[in-house]
Amino acid sequence: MDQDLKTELSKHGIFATTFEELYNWGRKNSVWPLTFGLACCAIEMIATTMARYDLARFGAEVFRPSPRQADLMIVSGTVTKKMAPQVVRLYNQMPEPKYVIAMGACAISGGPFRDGYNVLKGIDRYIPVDVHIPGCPPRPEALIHAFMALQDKISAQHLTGESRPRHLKAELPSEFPVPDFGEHGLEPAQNDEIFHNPLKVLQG
Amino acid sequence: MTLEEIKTRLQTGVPGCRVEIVVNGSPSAQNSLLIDRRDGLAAARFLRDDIQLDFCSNATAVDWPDREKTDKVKTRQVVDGVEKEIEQTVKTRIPGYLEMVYHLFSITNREVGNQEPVVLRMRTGNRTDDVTLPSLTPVWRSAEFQEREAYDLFGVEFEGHPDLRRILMWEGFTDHPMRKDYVPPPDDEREISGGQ
Amino acid sequence: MEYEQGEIMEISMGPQHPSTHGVFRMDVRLDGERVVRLKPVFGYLHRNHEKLAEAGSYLASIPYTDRLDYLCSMTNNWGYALAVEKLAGLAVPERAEYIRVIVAELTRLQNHAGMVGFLLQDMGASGTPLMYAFRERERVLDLFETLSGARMMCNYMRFGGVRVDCSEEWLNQARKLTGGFNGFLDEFEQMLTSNEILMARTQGVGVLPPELAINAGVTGPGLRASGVNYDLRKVDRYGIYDRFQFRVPLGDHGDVFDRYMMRVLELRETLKILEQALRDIPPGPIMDPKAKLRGLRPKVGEAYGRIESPKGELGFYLISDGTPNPYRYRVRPPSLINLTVLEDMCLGHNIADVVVILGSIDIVMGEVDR
Amino acid sequence: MGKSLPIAPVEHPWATIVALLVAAFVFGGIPLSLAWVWARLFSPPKPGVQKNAIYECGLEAKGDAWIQLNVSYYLYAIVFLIFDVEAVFLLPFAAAYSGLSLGACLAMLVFLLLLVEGLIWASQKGVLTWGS
Repeated sequence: MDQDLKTELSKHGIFATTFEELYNWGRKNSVWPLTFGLACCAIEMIATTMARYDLARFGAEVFRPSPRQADLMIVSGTVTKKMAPQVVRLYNQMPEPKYVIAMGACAISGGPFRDGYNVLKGIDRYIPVDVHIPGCPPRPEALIHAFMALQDKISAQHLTGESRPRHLKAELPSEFPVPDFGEHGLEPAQNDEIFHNPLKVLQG
Repeated sequence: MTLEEIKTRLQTGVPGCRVEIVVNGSPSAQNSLLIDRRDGLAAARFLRDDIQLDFCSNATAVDWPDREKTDKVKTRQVVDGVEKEIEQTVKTRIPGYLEMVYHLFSITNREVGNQEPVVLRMRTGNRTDDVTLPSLTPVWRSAEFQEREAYDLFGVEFEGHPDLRRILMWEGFTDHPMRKDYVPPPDDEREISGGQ
Repeated sequence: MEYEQGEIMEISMGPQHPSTHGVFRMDVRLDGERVVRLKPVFGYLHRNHEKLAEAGSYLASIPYTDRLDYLCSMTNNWGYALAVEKLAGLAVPERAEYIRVIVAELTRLQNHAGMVGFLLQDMGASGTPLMYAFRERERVLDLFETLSGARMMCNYMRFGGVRVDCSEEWLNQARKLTGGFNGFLDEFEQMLTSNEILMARTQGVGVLPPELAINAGVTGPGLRASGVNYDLRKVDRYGIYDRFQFRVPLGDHGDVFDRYMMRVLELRETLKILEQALRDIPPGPIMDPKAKLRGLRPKVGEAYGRIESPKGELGFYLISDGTPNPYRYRVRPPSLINLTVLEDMCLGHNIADVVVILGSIDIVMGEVDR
Repeated sequence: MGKSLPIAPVEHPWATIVALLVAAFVFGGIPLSLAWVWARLFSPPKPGVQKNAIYECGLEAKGDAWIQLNVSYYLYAIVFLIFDVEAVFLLPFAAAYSGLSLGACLAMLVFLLLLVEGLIWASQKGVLTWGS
């Protein structure tokens, strides 16, 4: 659908859209997050939903406590090794299509607590992450920017063809193996299908 | 009421109680009472009831691994007929132990443990097999979670603790991570991030 | 209390639960709706703060103390700075002491307001009181941001003083805020305190007797709600709190309503302290000149310093062995020790009251699990 | 009389109600069926063991929710049910109250008094006090 035809028509008050755009427009403006606060970033997430920063402008102020009714998991805070199996199980229990925002340095890579013995070095070891927000804690504006980035990502999705999103492809898994508690750490230490350690990749 | 007074009252109140005062080098001058672990519980009950230290604010463990103390010793020795003074470095190995430190305050009686804590210390035999200490939870319930944390992170066994389980790490975890000689698992991030 | 033959249901108000103020888990056994047994489970946010502090220098641990009780970063800094000043024997100039009192009491303002908002949220008033509370909290966070550069993680205090001096214009903003806060409090109290639903849900719920409170080491508003007069600002008189006239509110039933009233009355006392401190803050240096920051090597020894943080008695126990890294770094977490009596308060109540009782204790998981 | 006046045929009195009913069902049914068609056409179902497991705050659910609860819950529910249904019966009585004869009032009073007597018996039995 070429853009200038569309703008031309809209000058005359005719609104033309494709079915795909309508579908994505509907989904991106009603992303329901899961009430899932881990640490300090959770307080910034709550501050974002409050009157001053008002996440409701993006249709995301409905925080659903149960994963059955949520389609976005904001991992806000340090994911410890004791909490990692619960995070992955919650992600598995969310219906497709589901997205993950890794909020804060701790969720991305362990952050300031990286060398802790009970700290998971980033949640992308076990579940795929859609948007990363750096910061410790990221400001409410940064979280709103993450929502806008997620909405751009959703509106760029195609319904058919090879570049379909994960939830429309039957062969891609909707569940990821839940790590279990070992003697000294989590077993397995990470999920190798979806986690490619950037530093190891560099070292070849 | 100074620490010496408390010590003397403790020795009279709890017969045969082995107490000594450990001097604290820092300007805070918070010296502490080192009590032998065999009569730790009796001393604690006496401190709470008689000296009215009814608020155990902080209970924590400290890990003292084995240490080598090298000190110069001047000895007189006969070296090929001539008596000379030779300086020798003597390496004495001090066996390590785990230590529990309790900071006691008093809420009801303001002239003891009012602004400065009365510090009570107990030491285990060594760091491997003889690591049991009397739990002071029956005396002060505030020590319950803190002693569980000492058990979890340092490996100090407490007899008489109502519910001795790991509090912070998961049940299947076998190490005691806060000890000085804890080696974390070969988590590949550690070498890359240059952790210790 | 004998139980009819109804079976016991075991549920876990687990790590991800809207009522648990973070990743805190309670294994609850219920006979119908009545709580029969309640075992708290911790460790889901154990970030090894003490192990990392032993690996870093004294100065490097100050940003980590912000993340202990991540609602009150200034009072955490002050607790740690006080302990190190005791360990190393440092003095703090006049103006720095005043600034410390001002920012600590501002922290108490936004913490207690937040606590009341979250308590009402636990009671079911989802959103509205929290919106009011966070509106005031945002004003205090603006002050912190202009002063220290960060909203929540201020990293502001140093051993022997504070990092940045506050300008006269900042002090005027603080005066304006404390002036307006009384209006917010009247509005809040007029909406809440005489509300019969709040009274019905909180009076007589989760009673904590004073002797059990003292023996179990409960500190802060929870202890004073049971009628025990123990406020470190009056007992230890650390900093310059002996120069200010303020009263310590005491409750007499020790139930959830008293703990709620403690926060509201303490807010009023905090405003009095702020007015006096903002009125007579002297000019002068803000750092003790001979305090070394980066290469601080305290003498071999130990020190235990404690302050009255909004949650209770926050203590830091430091052992130094002469090297720049602390040998042992221990945080006395008021939130964790206040939870010792959670089961005693919840037995016999309904499952909905457990949520309110936990909200009245006001825990923050960063401090509970460290 | 010649041609009668072109008055609208008297349609069946229930017609409007039926039309509204059909419209309601259609209005509700279209999005649901569209969603069902959409699900079959585009988004493949991905059931899984973990996904369908019982949600218990992120943990594995242990124990069973189907247990024998305390009996006072059951008694409470039954007593409520009786008096709730009684209220429903009173509604038509209240609606037609002005046009009723004495006999109808007496009949309804008998019904009411029977139930009030039942309520008194229940409270004396102690069913209404909780957990006794």
